[in-house]
Amino acid sequence: MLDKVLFYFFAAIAVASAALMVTRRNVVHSAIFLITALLATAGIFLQLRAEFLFIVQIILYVGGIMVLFVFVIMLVNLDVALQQIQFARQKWVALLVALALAAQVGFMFWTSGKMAGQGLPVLTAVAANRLPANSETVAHSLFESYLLPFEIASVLLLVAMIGAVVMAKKRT
Amino acid sequence: MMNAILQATLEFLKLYWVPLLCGVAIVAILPLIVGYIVLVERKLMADMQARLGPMRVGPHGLLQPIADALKLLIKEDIIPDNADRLVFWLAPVLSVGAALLALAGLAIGPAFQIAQDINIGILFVVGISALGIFGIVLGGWASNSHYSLMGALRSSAQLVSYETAAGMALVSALLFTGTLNIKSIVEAQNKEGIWFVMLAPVAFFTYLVASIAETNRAPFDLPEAESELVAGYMTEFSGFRWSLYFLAEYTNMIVVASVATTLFLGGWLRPFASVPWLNFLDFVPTLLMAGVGAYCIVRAPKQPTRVQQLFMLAVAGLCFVLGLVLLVPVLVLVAKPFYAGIHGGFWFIFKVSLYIYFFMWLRFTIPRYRFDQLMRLGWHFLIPLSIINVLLVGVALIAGAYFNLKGWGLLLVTTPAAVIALVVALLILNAEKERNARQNQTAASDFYAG
Amino acid sequence: MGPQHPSTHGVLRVKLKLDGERVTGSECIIGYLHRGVEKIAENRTYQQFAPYVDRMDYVAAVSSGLGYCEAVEKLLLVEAPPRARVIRTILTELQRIASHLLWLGTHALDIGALTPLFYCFREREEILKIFEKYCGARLTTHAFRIGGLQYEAYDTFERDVERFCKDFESRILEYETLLTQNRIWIGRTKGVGILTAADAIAFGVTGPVLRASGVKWDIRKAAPYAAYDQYKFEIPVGTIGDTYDRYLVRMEEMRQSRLICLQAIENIPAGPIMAKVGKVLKPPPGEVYHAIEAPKGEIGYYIVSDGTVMPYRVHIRPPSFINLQAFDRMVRGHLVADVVAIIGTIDIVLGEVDR
Amino acid sequence: MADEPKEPKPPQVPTGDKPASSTPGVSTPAAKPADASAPATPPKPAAPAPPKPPVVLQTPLANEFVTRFRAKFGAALLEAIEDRKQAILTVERARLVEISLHLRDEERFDMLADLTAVDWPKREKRFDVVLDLYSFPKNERLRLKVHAADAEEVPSVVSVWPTANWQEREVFDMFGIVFSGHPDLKRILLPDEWQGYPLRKDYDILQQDTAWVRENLGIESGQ
Repeated sequence: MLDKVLFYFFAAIAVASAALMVTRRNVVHSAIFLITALLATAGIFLQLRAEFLFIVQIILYVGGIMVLFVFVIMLVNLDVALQQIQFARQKWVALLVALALAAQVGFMFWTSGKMAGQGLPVLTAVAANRLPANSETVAHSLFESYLLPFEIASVLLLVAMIGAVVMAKKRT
Repeated sequence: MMNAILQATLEFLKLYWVPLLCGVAIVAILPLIVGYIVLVERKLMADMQARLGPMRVGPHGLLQPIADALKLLIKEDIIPDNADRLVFWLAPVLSVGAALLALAGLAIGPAFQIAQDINIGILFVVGISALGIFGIVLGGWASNSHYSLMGALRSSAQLVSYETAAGMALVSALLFTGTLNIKSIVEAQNKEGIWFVMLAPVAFFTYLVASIAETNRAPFDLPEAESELVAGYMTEFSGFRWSLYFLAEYTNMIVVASVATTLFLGGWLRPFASVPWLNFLDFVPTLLMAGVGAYCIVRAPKQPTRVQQLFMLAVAGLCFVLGLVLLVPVLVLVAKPFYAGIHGGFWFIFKVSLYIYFFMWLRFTIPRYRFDQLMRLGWHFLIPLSIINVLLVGVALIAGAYFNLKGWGLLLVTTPAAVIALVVALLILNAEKERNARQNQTAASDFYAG
Repeated sequence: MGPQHPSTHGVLRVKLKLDGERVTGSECIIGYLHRGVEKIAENRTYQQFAPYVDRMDYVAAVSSGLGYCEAVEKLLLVEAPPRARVIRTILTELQRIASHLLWLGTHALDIGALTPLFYCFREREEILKIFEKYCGARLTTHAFRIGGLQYEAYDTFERDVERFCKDFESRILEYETLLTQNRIWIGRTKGVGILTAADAIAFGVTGPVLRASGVKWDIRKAAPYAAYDQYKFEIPVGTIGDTYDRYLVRMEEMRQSRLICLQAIENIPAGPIMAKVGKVLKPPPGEVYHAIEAPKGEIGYYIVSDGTVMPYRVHIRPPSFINLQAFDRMVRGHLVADVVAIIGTIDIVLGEVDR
Repeated sequence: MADEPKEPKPPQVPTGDKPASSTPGVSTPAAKPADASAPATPPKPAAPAPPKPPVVLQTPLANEFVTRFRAKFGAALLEAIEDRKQAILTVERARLVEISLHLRDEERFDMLADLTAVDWPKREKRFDVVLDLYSFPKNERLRLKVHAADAEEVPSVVSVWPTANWQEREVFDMFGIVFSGHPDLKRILLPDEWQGYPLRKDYDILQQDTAWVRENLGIESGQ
């Protein structure tokens, strides 16, 4: 019972802040709402007993990327950003894409209703103590079964970082 | 719908009423604790500067924190015009919230831990305290004065760059424990019989420096003290709002100190916990308390007014009661199970206060870094050193496992690792000197990357 | 940085031209504390003007007083008796230590070290007590009179000065342990605000700032006045003339001053403390320029007398005013954080800059 | 000038109509006359007479430095006197910069200690611009004097000694003497819009810039 309530609570916050984020005129407000959206998704991870993902989501997204976002917002002088009209001219194209997306999601819900099982498939999380400690499982899968992709990804990231530094160096 | 929520809360309460209670207790007591930490800091500072410090409010200024708190509550709360109200209100709350939340993950004693057995313990604490940055940046931005914005950006740049160094230092300590769960970390140190500070001294040193920078204190308290930034991001906040930031800073200090104690100084373990013939150390807490009580009694008659004498006697009484409480589990067998909780708590608090004492000691003696020196120290010295240290500790561990050394035996392997790390540190330092000499310091260096 | 700034040692407004964090140019706007001392001098008799001299450099009042009295004595072709000259030397050297202590405390505070300030003020308090016992005032003492001294040295004068000098040695070591070897202090001061010897002379800079740039010149040795020719002491000299050298030079100067005081107390000659100078002073017409070594540099008095009771013209050459000119040269290319350290290292007192 | 102990001064018979001061210069410190019975108020000399009435202490300077200087500049050197053992050269205004360069390079007077001015309203060339020079190698001081009338410009020596910059600005601020060739000649101590030059003798000490006071402080008058 508790899981259901928690899930709905976090989901509501996530959706609301996502909507608010898009509609805000003030850039910093939308950044704050983005942070709340990310925290809400972290909450959902926690509710599903995936605490490693929960903390990684917080450290990575909120603690890392969002700080960068806010930095950039601060450094770029804000009043210029405010004057530009928020919504680009292709309003209609955006509406079309949104409708298509909504149709697809609706279809997905509709068919899942058909399958065995009842209505909205809300995963009821397994009680914490029976789950294997998930940092270990994540570590095992990451470094044992998928070691090679992990290494490739890290090299890729390294290259991206060096590229960024080189580009920055030229400018100063 | 309504009864679903009602039922859910009932279920929630049944399951988690103990940590909830501890949480409420901590949040209630913390401002008082922080107040007295500030008092101790002012007294220490005065003592080191050949003066007396606050003496007027209560005997020896003991009631000063309460007076400060009241003053801050009553003080007029100014909001700069056309400041962003929402963010102006949110920023300090975010800062304090992050700090208090991080406190939840910590274990004061074996029994006393709010988030009981989350197995990402240390990571949880570090991750949540990283949220504090938003409090600072948004605070700086909301008071929309150019100077506080600059101060906010500088302090957050400092926080971000020193977090990496702190993270890497923790990683090299975690190599020994093999798990993130706080309780098992301390058990590992107990089983090994040796604290990790001996095994990874360089990691402890980098963590120490990084944590000072992370809480914006001592030689790194640049944003507030910078002469033209006046008080950095805190300038526009006044009254209670400002004290929230203050509370966040000191809670961060406690959080950082307790992470260091849990990971490096053996959490709530009595020094040489597993060495049987050193058990007389159990009496140290009681003797300490008795000593403090006796000192209060000696000082009591000297107090100017009657009420202050009574107050001093009350403090003395409190110390004696504490001494007794610490004595009972050691002697009386029936109270054995409480032994771990009470003594553990004492030793933990003792180590945390030693760590904080060192923070304060630094603050009074050494001058302040310039911002670019500070960033250069962070990026050019601390981060490479801590990364290399992680490698070296890893290699040491493999060697240790190979020769299957245990406990103190591990020292044979980790000390050479530490020595190599120091050599590397020196290499980095004089590489730094040559680069400076070549550059003769006039090249513009990018401040945010350092 | 506006006039009401915590670390500009008084009412000094500095306009900084910045390129990002770096200072490319600076302009000092002064005059906030201008009291027109020189105009007042033309309407006061010689004795009446003496207290004004203390109000200019209120941190080193005794030495500016000594400069003025000796200048007028030169005008009158009068010589203060030996006993007066020795006591004057002791008090001026104590004032030099006090002025350097105040400089050290505020300079360290600007750069962030909180404790030295209190240590320095503890010693400075001892010196001010001696001044108070001698002439009743602590800061603007007006201790000397034209022709000698007003007050006889109080009976425990030698013992007080000796006690102070005895334990001052260990106190200087205390400051040195706190600062000299401190890596952060060195980081903040080494190579900051460099002034080459040629620039120093070109800008007419004098005192510790000049000596730190490597020019070995001290009026106490070049043109000994009062009783300086009777004592042995060294003149500390720096090498590259950065903030760290100036710090070392001033610390060494405090030690030398202490030695002078110790030598002086041994034999304070007996005899009168006042030369034969009448109540009304009418110096023969003419002019004189007399300069002495104040803690901040050469303070010079150019007095023109037309034979009447009041001086016709008194011009004071203030060391801080002229040293401040070198500020623009020293601050170029440094960061905003260094500006505070550079203002501190020139050791200016705005009362003297604005007169 | 090293103050060697005072040797008795040859009393110089004062010319001019003023009674000499009754007792000769001081011979030993103790024997100073009780009160300096200098003439009460020296009568203002007539215009053509040398600016200051000759007094027992000012003797014409005749050492080899002056002869060398006279050989080089001749007419430019108007007067060389020694007052209380301090050498004073009065030079011609126009050639001040040339003389300063010479003094700094050949005679090695490498520091300008002080630059100030004195106002003698009675004389037609009312201002004395006074430069105090000091030479580190020779450990000697020298005072240069230049006479300037009210509206006349004095060539600025900032090119020779940069320290003169602020000092000339202060003299301009206080006396109104314009220094030609000065990088940015404007008031240094007084507010920029201040009228009048305070240190002039005709500027009464109580007089103030009433316009400035009324406008800034909004009161009629400061007194």
